[in-house]
Amino acid sequence: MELKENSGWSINEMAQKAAQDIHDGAYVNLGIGIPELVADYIPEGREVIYHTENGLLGMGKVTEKGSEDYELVNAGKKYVTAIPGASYFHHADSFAMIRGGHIDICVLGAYQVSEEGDIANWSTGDPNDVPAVGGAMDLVAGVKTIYVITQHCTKSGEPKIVRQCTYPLTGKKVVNKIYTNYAVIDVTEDGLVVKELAPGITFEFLQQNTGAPLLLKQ
Amino acid sequence: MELKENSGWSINEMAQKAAQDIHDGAYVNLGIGIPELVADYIPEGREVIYHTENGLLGMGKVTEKGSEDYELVNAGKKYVTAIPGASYFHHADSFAMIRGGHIDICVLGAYQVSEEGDIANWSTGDPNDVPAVGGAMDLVAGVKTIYVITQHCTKSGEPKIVRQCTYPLTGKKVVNKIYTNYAVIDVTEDGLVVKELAPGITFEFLQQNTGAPLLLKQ
Amino acid sequence: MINKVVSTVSEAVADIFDGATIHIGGFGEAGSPVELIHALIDLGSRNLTIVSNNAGSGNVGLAALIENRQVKKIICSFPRTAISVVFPELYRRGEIELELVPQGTLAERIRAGGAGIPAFYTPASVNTPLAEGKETRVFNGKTYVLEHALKADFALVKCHAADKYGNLVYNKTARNFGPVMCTAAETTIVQARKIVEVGQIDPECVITPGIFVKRVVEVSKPADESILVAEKRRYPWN
Amino acid sequence: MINKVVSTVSEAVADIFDGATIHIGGFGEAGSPVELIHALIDLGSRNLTIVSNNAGSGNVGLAALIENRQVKKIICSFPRTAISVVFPELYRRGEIELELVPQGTLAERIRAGGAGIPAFYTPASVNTPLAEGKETRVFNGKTYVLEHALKADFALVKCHAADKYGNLVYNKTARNFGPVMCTAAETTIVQARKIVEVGQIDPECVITPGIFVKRVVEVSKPADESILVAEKRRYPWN
Repeated sequence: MELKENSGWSINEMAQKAAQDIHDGAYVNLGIGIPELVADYIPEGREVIYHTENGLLGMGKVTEKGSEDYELVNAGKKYVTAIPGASYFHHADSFAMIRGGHIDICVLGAYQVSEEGDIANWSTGDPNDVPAVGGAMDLVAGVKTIYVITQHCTKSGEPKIVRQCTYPLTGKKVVNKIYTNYAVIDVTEDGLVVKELAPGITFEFLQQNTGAPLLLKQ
Repeated sequence: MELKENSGWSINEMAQKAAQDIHDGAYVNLGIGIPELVADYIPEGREVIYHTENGLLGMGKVTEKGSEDYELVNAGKKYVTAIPGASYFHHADSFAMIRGGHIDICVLGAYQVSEEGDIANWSTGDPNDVPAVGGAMDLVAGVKTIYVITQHCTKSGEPKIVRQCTYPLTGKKVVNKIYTNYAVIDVTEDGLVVKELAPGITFEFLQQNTGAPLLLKQ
Repeated sequence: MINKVVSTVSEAVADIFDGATIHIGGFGEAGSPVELIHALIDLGSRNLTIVSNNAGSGNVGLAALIENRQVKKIICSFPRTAISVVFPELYRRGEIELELVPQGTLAERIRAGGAGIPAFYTPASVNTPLAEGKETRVFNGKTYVLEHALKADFALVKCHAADKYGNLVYNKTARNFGPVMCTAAETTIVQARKIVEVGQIDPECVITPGIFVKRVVEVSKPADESILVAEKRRYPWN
Repeated sequence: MINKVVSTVSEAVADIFDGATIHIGGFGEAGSPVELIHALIDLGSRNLTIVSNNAGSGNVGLAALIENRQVKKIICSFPRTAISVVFPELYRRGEIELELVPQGTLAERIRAGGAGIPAFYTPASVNTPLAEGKETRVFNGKTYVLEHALKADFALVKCHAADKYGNLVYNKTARNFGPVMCTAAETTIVQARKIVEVGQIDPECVITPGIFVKRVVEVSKPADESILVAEKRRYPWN
């Protein structure tokens, strides 16, 4: 069986899968990129409040073209809005929310995730790259539940889910759940447990494209 | 020469002496009791902003009888007012101002002050007393300049300025200047330097009533 | 849907269990959540550890909670006032524990608890009896003492206005310990003088963002502790 | 009498000396004190250590300060953006030092500097390259890294409104690092979109109390950095 990189779920479907695991009343921080799509798929009837680490609780949608406020941005420096009931605060207070365990869920992208839930998402280790970390290390260390959304493999077909991360770590034993284009995988004490397979993806194919042993949900 | 406990300057005069050493634009925290009187004697033309550690910068006068606001008190739990340009903040922020060295001057009472500027003003050490410390230790550790206003001797005639405090310390090497009913005394690297004597008080008398050696200002 | 408003103070405190550690806001009477404390007296939970700046006045509020023998230990900076009788008596008889903490250290320990900082260094109390037995360390030639975060199972806080998201604003110096205590408890319970619609609190002026608050109850005419004390009132009401 | 208002940005920054450490507010363009930075370029102080979340965009503001070779070292969390060219080039050539700090640790180190806390423990960066060589310690079974306060000689901050006492309010997410940076510098210099009369800022809503501010200058129409970048502007003005 041959599958192209984008086989299985689309990034929107991946975001939708993650959105289903966000409970009513959750305080959520969404990383830059695919994680931002999660907000579009929260099931009807659930109210979720978004935190952006640059000092806003109650972030609304991205601003419509032409009505940007240069002083109202999200962590990705996109122009956004604030919902009624929002609050602004300074950076130390914002990271007190993060570090203090007050944010329920953070959804992040990743270069690699290990079978123990280690995550690498801030540096490729390439000495020619300018290193930049932002709030990633604070988020994985402080938020109660960490979800990762990522393509299952790199563009060159290498597994991103591995026994040990080879890229520099963002945090150790912090990831709880992984949403890829092929599957939804829980990181458990017993190892990586496949909760759901994308249409057309077999367990065997998934295992072949994963750098760590997988278990099937009982 | 025999002098009664209240010989020399009155407490109002002591407060006035201290007030003269508060510069224009100073941020000042006044302890409970005699130190509170200092605010009444700031020389004309100087603007001083009062901090009270329970969360107010820009404290005004004590409230007039009948217009008390139970939610606007000072550190001594007196009902006070706020000046235009005041600000309220929480306790951690308030003590960040203190600990961070942002308050210019704190005026405190004391049981004892040592020749090195140690101060004891929170506990008599009597096991029957309920110990209570409040913000005293934070203030002496954090405020740039510490003034002490106190009667020169205890009611029983014992010196309050001593070589070593016998009461439990509030802080070590923190007092900069002492205003008593007998004299104004600087705490310096060389020892206690008498800057000014109250009318009728001789240096010899002062030394007899002080538990540490005194130097006369050059 | 998010709605943190509950109807009664008794409902608000109903899950406070025996042995709980509780942050109680207030600096003297200013900001003291008297009605929540009275509800806790009605509930009767025992063996409590209370973190609060003071130890109550007269025979109402925190003093009444202590008098009702529900408090095993108090962590505070100033348990003694001109009108406090309950705590001093029990303390002298050795029937209540006291951990005395400098006021700024108390505030910072609570803030650290809420901010995920397990410990920090402070200059306050160095070379005094309150630093005895504590680890010290020199930074840039100055000695500091290591202090640990102070979290609680519950926080009882009084504020001025709240919305159903739990956003809070306070009134003047009644703010004091409220904002840091809200951040440092598993379950933060707030009495508000009024509940307002979402959006009515200016987002620039929110002092406690709703994320820190679990329950809000409206107590529109809270008692003034000093009036109760002056009238020699006693809770349960005499 | 207290009046912290000065007339011009050049007067505001006039005492910034060679070798100074400077906190510069802003999260990207939001809150970046562009006019104060440009005044610092005019002044020409060199060998500066800059503490700021980012390293500037395009060829204006902080990027222009770096391009003008006034900056020896930058302490920040995210020096790379889609439109940053100046810092990456100098960095790759080894002509500017970088101390990379997790964003929350950066904010907390600055806050500690202002609050008289010399050091604290945080879980962020444990087991990562950014904790290498740093002291770690276990509290309640979890490992934390010791981080030190980060103070500066100067802070350059942008706010929305200020009064002559130096009380400040900010605008939306332009608040970001401003309030903590104001507390952690010997000399805090603020550009405000407007100077208002004392008493016009609600004391319940003051974000930076005046005690933390040394000088305020009105810049009523601050440049939008992203517009300057889009227009390929360059400072000194091309």
